[in-house]
Amino acid sequence: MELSRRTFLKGAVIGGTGFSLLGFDLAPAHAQLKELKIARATETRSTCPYCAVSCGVLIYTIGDKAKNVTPQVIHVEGDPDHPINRGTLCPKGASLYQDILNDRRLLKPQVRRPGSQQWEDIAWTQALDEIAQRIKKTRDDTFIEKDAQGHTVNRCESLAFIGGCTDTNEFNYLVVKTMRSMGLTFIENQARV
Amino acid sequence: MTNGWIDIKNTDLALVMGGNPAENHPCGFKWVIEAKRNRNAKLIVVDPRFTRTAATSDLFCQIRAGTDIAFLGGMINYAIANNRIAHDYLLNYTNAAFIVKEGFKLPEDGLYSGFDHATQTYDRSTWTYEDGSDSGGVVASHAAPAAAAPGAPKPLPPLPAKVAYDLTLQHPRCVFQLLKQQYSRYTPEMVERVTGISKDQFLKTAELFTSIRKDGDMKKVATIIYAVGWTQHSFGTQTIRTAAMLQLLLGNVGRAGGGVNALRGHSNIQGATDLAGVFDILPGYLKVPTPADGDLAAYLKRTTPTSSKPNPWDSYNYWSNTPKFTVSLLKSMYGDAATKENQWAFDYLPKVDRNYSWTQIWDNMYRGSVKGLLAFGMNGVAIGPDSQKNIEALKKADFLVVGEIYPDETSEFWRSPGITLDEMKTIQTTVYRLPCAGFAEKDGTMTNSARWLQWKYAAVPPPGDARLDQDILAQIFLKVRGLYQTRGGKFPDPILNLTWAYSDPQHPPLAEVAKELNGKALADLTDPKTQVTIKKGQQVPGFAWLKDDGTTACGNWLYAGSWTEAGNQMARRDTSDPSGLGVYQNWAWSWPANRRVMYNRASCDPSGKPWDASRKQVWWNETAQSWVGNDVPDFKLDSNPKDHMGPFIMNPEGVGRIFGPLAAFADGPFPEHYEPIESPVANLFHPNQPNNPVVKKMKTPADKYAGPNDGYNVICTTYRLTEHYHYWTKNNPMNVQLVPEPFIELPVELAQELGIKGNDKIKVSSIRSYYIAKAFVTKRIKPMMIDGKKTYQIGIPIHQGYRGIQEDAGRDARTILNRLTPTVVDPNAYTPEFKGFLVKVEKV
Amino acid sequence: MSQATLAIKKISGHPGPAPGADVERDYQVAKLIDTTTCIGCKACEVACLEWNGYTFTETTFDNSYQTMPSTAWNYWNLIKFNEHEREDGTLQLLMRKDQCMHCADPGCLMACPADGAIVQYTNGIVDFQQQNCIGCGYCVSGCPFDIPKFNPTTKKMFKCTLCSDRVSQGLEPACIKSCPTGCLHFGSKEDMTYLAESRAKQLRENFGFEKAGVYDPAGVGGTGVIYVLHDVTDPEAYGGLPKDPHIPWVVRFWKGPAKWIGNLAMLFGVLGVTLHYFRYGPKEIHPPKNGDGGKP
Amino acid sequence: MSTRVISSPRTTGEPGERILRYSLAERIHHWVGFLFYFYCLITGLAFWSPYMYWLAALVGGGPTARFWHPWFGVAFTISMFWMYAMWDRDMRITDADRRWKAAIKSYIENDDQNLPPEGRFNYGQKLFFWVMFYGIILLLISGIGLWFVEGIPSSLRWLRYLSVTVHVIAALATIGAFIIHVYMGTAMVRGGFTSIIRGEVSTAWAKTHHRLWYEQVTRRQSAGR
Repeated sequence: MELSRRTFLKGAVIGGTGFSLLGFDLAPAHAQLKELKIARATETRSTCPYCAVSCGVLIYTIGDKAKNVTPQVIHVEGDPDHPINRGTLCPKGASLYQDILNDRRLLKPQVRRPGSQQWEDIAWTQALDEIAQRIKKTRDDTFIEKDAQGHTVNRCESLAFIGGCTDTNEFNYLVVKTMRSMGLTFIENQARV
Repeated sequence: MTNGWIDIKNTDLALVMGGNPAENHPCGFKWVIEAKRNRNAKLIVVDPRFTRTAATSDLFCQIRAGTDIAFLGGMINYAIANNRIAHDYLLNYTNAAFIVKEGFKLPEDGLYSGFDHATQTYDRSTWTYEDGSDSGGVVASHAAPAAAAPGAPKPLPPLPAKVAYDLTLQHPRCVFQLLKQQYSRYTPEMVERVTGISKDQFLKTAELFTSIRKDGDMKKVATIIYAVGWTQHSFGTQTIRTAAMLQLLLGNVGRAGGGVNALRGHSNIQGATDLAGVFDILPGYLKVPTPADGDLAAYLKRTTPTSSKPNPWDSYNYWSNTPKFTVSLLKSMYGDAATKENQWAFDYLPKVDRNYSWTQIWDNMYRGSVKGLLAFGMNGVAIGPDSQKNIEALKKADFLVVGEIYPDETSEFWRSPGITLDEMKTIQTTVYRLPCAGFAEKDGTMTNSARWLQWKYAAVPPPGDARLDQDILAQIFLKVRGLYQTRGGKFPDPILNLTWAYSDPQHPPLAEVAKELNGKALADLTDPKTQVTIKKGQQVPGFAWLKDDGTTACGNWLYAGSWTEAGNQMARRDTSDPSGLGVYQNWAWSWPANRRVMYNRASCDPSGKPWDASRKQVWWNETAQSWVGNDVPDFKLDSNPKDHMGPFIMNPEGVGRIFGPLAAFADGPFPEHYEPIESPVANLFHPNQPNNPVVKKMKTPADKYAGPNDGYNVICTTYRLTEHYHYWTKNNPMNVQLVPEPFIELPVELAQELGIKGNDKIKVSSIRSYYIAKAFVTKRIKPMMIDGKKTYQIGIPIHQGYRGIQEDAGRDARTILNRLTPTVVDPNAYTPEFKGFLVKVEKV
Repeated sequence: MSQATLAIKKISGHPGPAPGADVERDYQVAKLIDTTTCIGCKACEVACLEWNGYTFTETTFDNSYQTMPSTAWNYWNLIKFNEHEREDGTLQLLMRKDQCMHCADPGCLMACPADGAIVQYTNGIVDFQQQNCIGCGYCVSGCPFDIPKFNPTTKKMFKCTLCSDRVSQGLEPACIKSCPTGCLHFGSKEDMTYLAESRAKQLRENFGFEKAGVYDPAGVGGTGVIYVLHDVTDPEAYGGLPKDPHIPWVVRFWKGPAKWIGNLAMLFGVLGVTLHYFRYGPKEIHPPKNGDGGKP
Repeated sequence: MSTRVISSPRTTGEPGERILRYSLAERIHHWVGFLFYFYCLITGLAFWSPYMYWLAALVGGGPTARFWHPWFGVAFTISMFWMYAMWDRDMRITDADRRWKAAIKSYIENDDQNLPPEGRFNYGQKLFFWVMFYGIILLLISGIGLWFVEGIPSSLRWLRYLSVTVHVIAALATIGAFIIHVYMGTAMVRGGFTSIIRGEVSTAWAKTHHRLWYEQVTRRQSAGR
């Protein structure tokens, strides 16, 4: 039977119309309700990426982690066990479903060549190669081993890295490791603004 | 935050100022409501606008943006005048009794002692304590001032080991008297003239806030909650210091329901700061070496403070362990390549001798010296300030790498509104836009504003060809390293020797990085006192185990203890809270050492008994001869209260700093009211010194600053909405439905004056650029009388740009708010002055 | 098909009483809305739309934080913003969550002619059953709070269901779970009333709101959704919350006595003519007597 | 009193002959009108009372009934106006009707002898016409209020209640009139039903029930030849 939003147990009302014409039908009427959409979903505990309250969220995805299913988010709700938000979420946290599943997400690496007026697709390997070469060339061209007073400084002032405040601690540590090892001094993140 | 989110429920009174938690941290603001509901706590809100936080407040004051120091200075003045101070707390836990050295001058004329007009900097050698070693430490009033050496800024003298002090707080040069004298100028009348808050409204607020200390009652606690409303000024750091001094004066720091609580903005801004994603620190807030340091020993000598305290007192001075933390960091970064001989690879670190902060990146790029920019999840163009300058700068750069999940303004600066097709041809910047993974596609930890590190799990794979951010970074680095291995190049050593021993180098598992952050033993170590040994390669249980002889490696000493041999402490989910104070010891892990409320020793009187028995955090257990309690004591466990060790173990003095000596602050030991760079009125305290003297304006043609007579006389402040998140949720259809279009909040009176009705399209322009949006004519911002002159304030949310759902559909003007903001920064934190600049309003 | 069911105690347009209405015991659910701690963050609006998965609507900014002028068929709860100036000149930003009140004596159910389109479960929730709804709009006239909204494409009426699907599974409604400041609360009517009264008392005694009180209008027999208001004597200031909501007497008369009067009238009409026919029989056509147009 | 003369090819006026009472157009309009009205009646009653809701099931279920009821209402209004256009003059209430009305008691008791002669339509029929005519106008106006109830802003909610009341009262009035009309047309006045079906009546029927109309038709008929 076509699953409409809610259907009456046939015995309760429509079928009963005939009898109930005379008001004699005493069987308790029950409304049948919508299936709980998260009933069989996989529940993953995560943290909302937005503000620094760090509300615990439960991300419900289809599939029971079977191999042949790519998890698709069906609902995001607050984590009732999390002592700070206790299941509550703000309007941004409550709409994380649309942040995970969003048709505006960038799906492939793109490059804008000098002077060009639009994006071009580029393969990951080629993009990363070009970036690495540019970084090396820029670093080698402008690396400062000693400053005016002869102190060793070993810094590269022509490259800058910005970002990381909505990314994990581990990513930030890798940033500091990699960028400091290349001698970068221009390293900033949203903590500054 | 000194305390935590849930701890706010223990407060008796909350002052929310320079922040709008109901809109920007709604789920955290529940705890202020919990305090109101369960403890009848009162909520005071002071803000340029009547925000949704003010809607639930018991007392609201509308203040002129940028005059918070005047207001707080007035509160300090009121507290001292009415003796609403925590006397014992002040005496024993702050440097109120310390005597300041001769030669220090209060800024009656707007300048402290030692200001050099040419370099716009202070010679801060006079901002120190009187040396009390020769005269038994009590009173020494005649020590000769150190001869001011001419010429080059000589390194600052160290703080005296034994400080002169006067427990009666009567000495004219003791910190308390100087404090009293400094804020005696901040009378209620002056507060009214500067901030626009009427005298009786200010007195009512001051009375309510300091009422917790009415006739010395130490039971009650008040908390101060703030956010970027305080930070984003050219005197932001000093504003927050005033609040800290006020809380020290009232004895609220370290207590459940007290403290100075900064509501950090982004989900992992605290973690990114702890891990030094900024130019001037290394992970764990270690200082970055300068060229003058020469070698590791000199660097450690400069950055390792020595204790400076009255003789009979004791100071843990925990930063004395800096060498252990630094060497452990270098061992973690460079592994075996860091040997005792090459000073643990000290020279691999770049040396910093000037300001490389946010506005400097764009300034240097504008001048052509920064060639390449990697932007991972940070929208530089939309952030600004003076976004047009950032766009001009990017046009000059060689290449830009943007790692994002949505199309953003920075990656498309080359076709931002106003750039014609043929102008695009002239822009030679190569832009790589790499699709990254969203929050639900990554595991790892994020540190919240209450310093809790919480592990999260990946729920869905990245869509399309998007890759995890750490994988992208690893792959770029490994390619660079590969190039250096094959072709060599300038000083390749740090790149080649960087430790990268992950099970899958191209896809570094974050669990392994987290373990690296916690740190491990590189040799068998035994703790002499407890005879506990940990084997080589085992995780260190805490930062007390870190050594400076290269036998331990630790990515961030603050995070030592987060992933121990007992497993991932950050993934713990035990919801028990036996004390009921919202400590939740076994939920996730908070730094340092899982301590939830910082400085909690100060929650007890000098004898070690809690001020308020109903909110017991930690206390001195005489029998066990140790500090015990519901929270990890932020103290030396076995330090008997009789030794009078100060609760602020990170300060050399061991006590709270009401007076910020020597290099603590660039613009003065005490906060002084200075007008924002673009201010409609003169500085009423010292007209000839209107602005913060050490703040430097930028010099490129794109940097313009307006005065009141340039035709800009409306004060503008920028803010965030609860429905949107920075420049991110303009891609989210649900949030766009809640707030579909940009708008500008302006008072009804100003709207009538300009003939503007609700929903009219209006144009707000500063001397730098313009912004177009709909008018939101509201009663929630009232006109103010500043020094007798009627002044208007307007507020503009920051959330729109030129790429987003509504923007792409052409339903708004696609202008960026931060084109308006001035390029001038706070001298200590380098945060741009996004709030309190001048604009003019006109109909489109 | 879901096994989740909720017992019914009232059915719209149903000949005779709801069958087995008093067979099962159940507690009355209630939603408490404490407008004094509402921060107007709209988490409830988002949570509701997220859980029920309804489409987004095109909204435009209209000189307010309010998302749209009133609730819609696919936007069941909406926070009404009101910049209310008090007598002493101070400003109040009143924010009230507007949605179905789940009345104990629902006007919509009384007005609805369709059998089984509107039901009231034994736990007090009033719910629209879309497959029985005929889209006539009577419930719009019946509702004192102007809540039911019409979907022109499916020709059905929609309103907040107090998440009957979640409640039937033992979960709390989505909006209540999401509310950051706990201004929304869920539980039995007794608990919520107790909570509301104690909160109102606290407001009166400690926070200077002398006229704070609980809004649980008796005009509709008490509601499943109760408010704590700063000033319960002036609910209109909260975005048009009716001062004394009750089922309009026209609807009550129409669905009550007028029904019987009408039915009897029609019955007697038919009976009347039949009796007349028995009494008098049909009219006879008299054969034309010599064509005179005489008397018969 | 000028009644339009309806002639039928077979009318010759001799006794036993048939006289055309209703032209084809009139009959069609009557029955089309009946069809619309009857549908509105059935669905209206279904919405009116739970006990009659099963009627909606007969005509396609609740939603379909609700969908077509207003449209059929509009259609009936149109056909009503058409009937008005046709019978406007015949339906005017004249003094003769008022005299007939005074004697209505004997009409009801079937001693039609002492009734004044009736024109084409007696007062009862005219009353029925006007009740239906004004009834349907009220039904239409109040019906629009019910049909687009969301169009009426909640500030004008009394308009919603008014349209409910007016609709109910007008409906009951038309139903009452309809019952009597059907009864009279089928049971009481033999030949009435066939007159509206086939359009013709016997001369005796015409003389008995509508003497004035009869005379008028035959007179014209003879004058016309």
